[in-house]
Amino acid sequence: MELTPARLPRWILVLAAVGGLFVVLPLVAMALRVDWVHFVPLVTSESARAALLLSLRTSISATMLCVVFGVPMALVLARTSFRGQRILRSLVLLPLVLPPVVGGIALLYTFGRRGLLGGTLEALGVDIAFSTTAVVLSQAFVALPFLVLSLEGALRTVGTRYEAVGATLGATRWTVLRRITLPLVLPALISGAVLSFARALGEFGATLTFAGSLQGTTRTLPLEIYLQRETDPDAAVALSLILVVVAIAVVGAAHRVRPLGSLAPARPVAPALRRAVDTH
Amino acid sequence: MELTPARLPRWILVLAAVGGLFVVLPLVAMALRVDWVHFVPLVTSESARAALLLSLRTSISATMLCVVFGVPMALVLARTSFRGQRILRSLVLLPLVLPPVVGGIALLYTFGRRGLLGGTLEALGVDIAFSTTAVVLSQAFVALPFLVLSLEGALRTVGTRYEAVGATLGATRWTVLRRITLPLVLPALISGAVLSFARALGEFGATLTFAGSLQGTTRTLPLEIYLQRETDPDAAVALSLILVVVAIAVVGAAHRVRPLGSLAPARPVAPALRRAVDTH
Amino acid sequence: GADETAGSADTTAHSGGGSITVFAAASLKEPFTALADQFEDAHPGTDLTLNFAGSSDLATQLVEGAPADVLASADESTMERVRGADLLDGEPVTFATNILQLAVPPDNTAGIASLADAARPGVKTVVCAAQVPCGAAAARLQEAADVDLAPVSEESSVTDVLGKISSGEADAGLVYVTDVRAAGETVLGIAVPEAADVVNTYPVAALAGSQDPGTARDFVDFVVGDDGRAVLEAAGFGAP
Amino acid sequence: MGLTFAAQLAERDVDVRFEVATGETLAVLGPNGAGKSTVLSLLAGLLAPTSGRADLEGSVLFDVGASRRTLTEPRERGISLLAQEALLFPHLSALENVAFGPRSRGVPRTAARATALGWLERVGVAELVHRRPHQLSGGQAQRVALARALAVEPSLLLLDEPLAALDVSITPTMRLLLREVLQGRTAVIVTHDPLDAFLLADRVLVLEGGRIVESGATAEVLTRPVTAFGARLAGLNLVQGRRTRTGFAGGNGIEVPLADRLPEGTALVLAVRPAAISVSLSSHPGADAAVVRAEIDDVEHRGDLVRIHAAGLAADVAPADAVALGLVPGIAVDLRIRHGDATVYPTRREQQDSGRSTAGSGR
Amino acid sequence: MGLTFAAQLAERDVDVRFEVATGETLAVLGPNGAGKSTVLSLLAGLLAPTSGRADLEGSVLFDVGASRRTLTEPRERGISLLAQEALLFPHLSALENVAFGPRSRGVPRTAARATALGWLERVGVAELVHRRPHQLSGGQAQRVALARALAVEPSLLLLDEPLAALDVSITPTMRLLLREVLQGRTAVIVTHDPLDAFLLADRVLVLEGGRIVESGATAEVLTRPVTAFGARLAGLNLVQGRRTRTGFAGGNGIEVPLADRLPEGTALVLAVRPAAISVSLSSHPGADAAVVRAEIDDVEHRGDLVRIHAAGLAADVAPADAVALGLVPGIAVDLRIRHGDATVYPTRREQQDSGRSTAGSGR
Ligand SMILES: Nc1ncnc2c1ncn2[C@@H]1O[C@H](COP(=O)(O)OP(=O)(O)OP(=O)(O)O)[C@@H](O)[C@H]1O
Ligand SMILES: Nc1ncnc2c1ncn2[C@@H]1O[C@H](COP(=O)(O)OP(=O)(O)OP(=O)(O)O)[C@@H](O)[C@H]1O
Ligand SMILES: [Mg+2]
Ligand SMILES: [Mg+2]
Repeated sequence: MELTPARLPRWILVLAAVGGLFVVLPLVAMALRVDWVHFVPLVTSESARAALLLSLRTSISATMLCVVFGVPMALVLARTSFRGQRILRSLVLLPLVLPPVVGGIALLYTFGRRGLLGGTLEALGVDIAFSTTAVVLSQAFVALPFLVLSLEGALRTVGTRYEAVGATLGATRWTVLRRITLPLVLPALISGAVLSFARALGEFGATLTFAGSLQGTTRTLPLEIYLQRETDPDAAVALSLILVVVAIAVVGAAHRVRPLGSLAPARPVAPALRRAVDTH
Repeated sequence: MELTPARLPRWILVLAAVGGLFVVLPLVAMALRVDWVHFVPLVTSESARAALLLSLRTSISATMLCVVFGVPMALVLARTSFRGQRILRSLVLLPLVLPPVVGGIALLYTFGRRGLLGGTLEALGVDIAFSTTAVVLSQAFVALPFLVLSLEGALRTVGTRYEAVGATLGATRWTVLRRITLPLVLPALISGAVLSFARALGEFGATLTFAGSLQGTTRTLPLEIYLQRETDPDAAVALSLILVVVAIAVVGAAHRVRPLGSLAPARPVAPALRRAVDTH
Repeated sequence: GADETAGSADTTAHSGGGSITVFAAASLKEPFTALADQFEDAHPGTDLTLNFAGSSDLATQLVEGAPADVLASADESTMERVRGADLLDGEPVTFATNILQLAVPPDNTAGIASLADAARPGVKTVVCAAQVPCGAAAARLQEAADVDLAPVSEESSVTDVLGKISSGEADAGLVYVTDVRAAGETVLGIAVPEAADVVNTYPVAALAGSQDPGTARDFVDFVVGDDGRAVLEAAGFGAP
Repeated sequence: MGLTFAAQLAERDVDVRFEVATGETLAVLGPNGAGKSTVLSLLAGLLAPTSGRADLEGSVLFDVGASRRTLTEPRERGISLLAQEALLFPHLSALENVAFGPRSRGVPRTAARATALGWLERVGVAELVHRRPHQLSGGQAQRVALARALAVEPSLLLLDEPLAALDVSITPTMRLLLREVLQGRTAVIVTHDPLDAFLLADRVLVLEGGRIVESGATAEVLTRPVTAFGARLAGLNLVQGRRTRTGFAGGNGIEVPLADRLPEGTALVLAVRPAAISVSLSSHPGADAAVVRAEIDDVEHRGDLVRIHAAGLAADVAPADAVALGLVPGIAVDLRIRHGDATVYPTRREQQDSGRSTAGSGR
Repeated sequence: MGLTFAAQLAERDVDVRFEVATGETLAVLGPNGAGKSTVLSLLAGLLAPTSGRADLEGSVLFDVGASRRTLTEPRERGISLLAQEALLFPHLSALENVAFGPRSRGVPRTAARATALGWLERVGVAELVHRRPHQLSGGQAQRVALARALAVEPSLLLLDEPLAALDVSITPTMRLLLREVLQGRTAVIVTHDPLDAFLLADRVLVLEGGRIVESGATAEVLTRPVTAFGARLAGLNLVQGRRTRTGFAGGNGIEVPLADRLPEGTALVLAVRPAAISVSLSSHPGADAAVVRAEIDDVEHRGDLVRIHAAGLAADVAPADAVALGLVPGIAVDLRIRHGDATVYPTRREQQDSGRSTAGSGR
């Protein structure tokens, strides 16, 4: 059994506990204010259910978009060097720093009917704004930096030594990527995807501005919460608890995936394989 | 000169370019809409300047809070194991998934006059509501997960082997932490801090709900932008560009720090040192 | 565009039941949800979709080309922006009014009874920022009542003001009558006499880009008509 | 006093027990995967045993059993470990790597650096002080790691293959350095090179499959090995056999008369150096020599001699003779061992069973 | 055809040029930091040279100069490299690590696994197929890495210290395996063990400070070394000297008559085995021997013999004699070398200068 080599200084534990309380206490305070009698009817109301389903659907799609485009972006940032790379990396961070509402406006300026690509999209018969697609785009826009940045860091940490070994063994770029690079950073990829999913799930400002708030089409749970708050702040808090629970479930599930299977017991060689060798 | 061992498959580059455009185009669209004639007076107006200064001040304070409490939290999550650790890690993620407005409500429920700690704080003579402190707390609340999660990942990737070596060389827990663990994860720490700073800088919903909005005290740049938007969306977009520029500057500066100094040329032994050896 | 309006005009003739999208200010959520149900009942086969957001958000969306048929805004300046962009089909009609009230926490710990009390030093008063309609109204009210509030916060929406009061964080705030009513027991409303002079009006209009101008105009008429009046009055809105 | 060690680690199937007297150096030898590094990790505190106890100079290193679990922290053990992988701190220069130990033990910065520089000079890489580990060659890194382990002056020094990766021009110097450093210091060193054991260690322990199979004074184990591995280490041919009425009878047919009084059937081994076996196409057994006839399995050319493998024995012949006799795999030859060149002794079962050696007395 | 290599790498001060014929094995030896691993990295395509060109069987590996910059990608070079660090893929089992190469070259999964299993069996770790790298001991990991490098059957095989970290019981087997594998294959192997060079390589290259200092057929370099490093490799004493009128005069005073016709002043070296030097407290120079008188610098006990260091020479004496003569550091002794045991030859300057050897002819 491997030891924890150097346990942590005690005051580190104290600081961590304070930090933990800072995050946990507000959640406790929220839970304490929930009116549990009205909780069940509220969260099972048709609008709440529709919003939750929409939220899950769009967040999952947005996370997939983030993976599809974010992994290549992280690879390019970590594995190539070109003029302007530094600036590009900063730009990728920006959706993080833009107030979401402004992000939504920027998306409207780009994909809206009068936006930069509006003409092109209209010619193609695509109408994005105020559709579920717009929700997914807003969520992907704000969630992309999380995936890119956490993956890029992991790629740099892992380094290129194993990739180099793979190349000398005759692997193509694609094989190196598929069988070495990505498996090595899988933990970071998963946690980046979880971060993205969480951010997409909580996304509100950009969606409201870019996609509007139409029940069943674009009104995700955070928008539903926002509207509830107009009339009944406590109901809004109760609805938020659902978000919290969903997030905990997803994060918990993601951490259950043991990508390296490092602790799997050694299996004996499969009989078929043995035979293949014997007849060799 | 070390080679890039396996360059990337071409279609990866294509996907990365699409992803990059997805982030960059909205920014371009924003920049195109700016009415540059009115830009300078707008961004140098007193309210804009006050908001920018307040934003910088509070975001830096919030980032410092995140480092002070987030580093211990990441250490505890990565280097110890205890019952409920999994749940704690999920909980730390939650400020990310909560719509910021709800996060603000939760903070009110905790630190507000009638909140969980309200009585205690009042007894201590501390009044957080409507103060700059409240802004910093809101920003720290939403920014903390970034630092904790990116640092925890790096700590796990680095592993404990070097720490173990340090311990066998006689280093105390604190020495191991200071001279081995933290230097090894310094790049991740810096990028985590940058992420936190960016998130704090863009924070809007929680601040609005928890701290209010008063020029010079609690009205940060995102709040100013939000208000501007009520009367003049284009002005809001112009103000957002300032946020974007500030963020690019900070991120650029952070990436300029080469923590490992890995490319520093070998220096000759200092003469003083040589002498110390000779008289030994 | 204008020719689009012309083209869609004849679709009205044979539209027994169309489907329209109504953009409404977030503060109208309750009455408009009820109104939409009633309208759908009254016009079988009609399908109404509601989009709620802040008035200025709605304006931005419309200016950027959002497809909608009716706009109900919480203030006139927003409607003006949309009209300026040449997006209205006809003139806006005022369908409701609203006035400010002083809101305090239910226990009223600061002992607020009048607007002057809210201006006392040590009393934490919150109002809307001047940029938003309720803030403009609050400024006018202070002028009318000759009171100079020193707010601890100038919020960006009524909801934010209300949130500060219902949570007990602030001692008093200026919000609309309807908001006090909607908030139920979480806040206490105190009428301000001078508020009657500072009336906020809510305009509604059919939009030029509508796919179903007939139904859109029908709905506007419905809101302005007796059925609409009843629902809005129940929510605390005044008559135009 | 000194070191007493007894530990089991179930998941690696290791069960080892030994003692090292104060000032004594113990060499641990054995095949790959025998558990050598595991033993060092247990001592250094990087692994916790399933059960067992170890004491160093009277203080407990660990004591783990059904009801108790004492594990002293690594830094409080007073043990310094040179692990099999160099594991130099990647963010510190060579100098700072070596100065790390002294500084951790409270030596002021300047003094620690001076000490470090001294050690780097002794391992011959003084010119690399300001390089980072990734700028060092494999052997240079190994030398810096050695300097780092030596710089802390611990009560117990653990060295895992300290001379691996070093080139021939430096190994003699390093051996001399180690010999000096180990003088009067309690140490355990893992090595694959019997010469290291000869030159550096007072006693030797041979591990196989997580168990001790041989142990004793270095000269004893390396001149009278009882296991095949020990014989390989010593560069000897080893023939397992039994006491017959007349003497020794080996598994491969060798018979040697003996004058001792051991009971018939006693398990014996015969050791003989490859150079002492003469190879001929045919020969007559004389009174003073044993002859085994066998086919040649393999012929190895080793520069200035040729090594013949046959009947489980290795015999060295001069290249000229090999050519003259036409020695190639497959032909039958006589291997002749003069009785005087063969050493026959019991397999010392008792020692293997206890796995415990008597404490030595320092060099 | 075969391999031609000429490259400079300014930042590591390496400038090397050599050729290897198809089917030939070249051993690269040299001190730590000499640039051995650097040369292999340049060949494998993990480093780009500052300038230079290399071709393998007619296709360019790299060609870098002022105006041109061709760098073939590693995977297209047909070269397999066993690096100094094992670098097993941490997320793959031992079997998958070894199967990686064949699979990358298009072999179907089952066949690749079968090949991998075969190689793992040959390096003696077949029972560890499903272990992950972190569950392997140092030597086990090294063996898996060796299997991985061998499993790809490349046009050029590069092995960096393939037998390091292996235990004595397996190294002979591994050497035999390598000898078999290298049969008829173009290969470059880096080693610190002259026996590897003897047994595996046709030719030897000695690097020092990034330059070739010796090269030639293995037997030639290892029996007639001209550099101190070469002598250490060969286990020989080397004395630098010059041709005088009568013969050889060494730096340490040794004089040996010569019958050759070399011009006076020619730089010569004398090589003599430590066992061929006899040590006595005093002796009279005879006609057939040279004698040097010197103080003993050091006495090394090496198990069955004692090595005396004096006058820059090492001499081996029997332990009994060492005790009888009272050989301890500081006393003066006569070192006696029979003329017949000493080999004297020129330092072959021309070869060092060109750093280029003629292409061999395969084994
Ligand atoms: N982390 C691990 N988990 C499980 N088994 C391990 C682990 N590390 C090593 N082992 C196994 O434990 C046994 C002992 O390993 P150890 O490293 O002590 O061997 P060693 O004697 O040092 O060998 P080498 O000469 O190759 O360094 C080996 O069979 C090895 O496969
Ligand atoms: N990444 C690097 N950056 C700069 N210099 C380096 C780097 N790696 C190695 N060197 C230096 O280059 C020289 C050659 O190193 P190389 O690794 O080729 O030596 P080597 O002959 O393989 O030695 P060893 O026997 O120790 O493995 C050394 O002086 C080394 O310090
Ligand atoms: Mg080991
Ligand atoms: Mg090397």
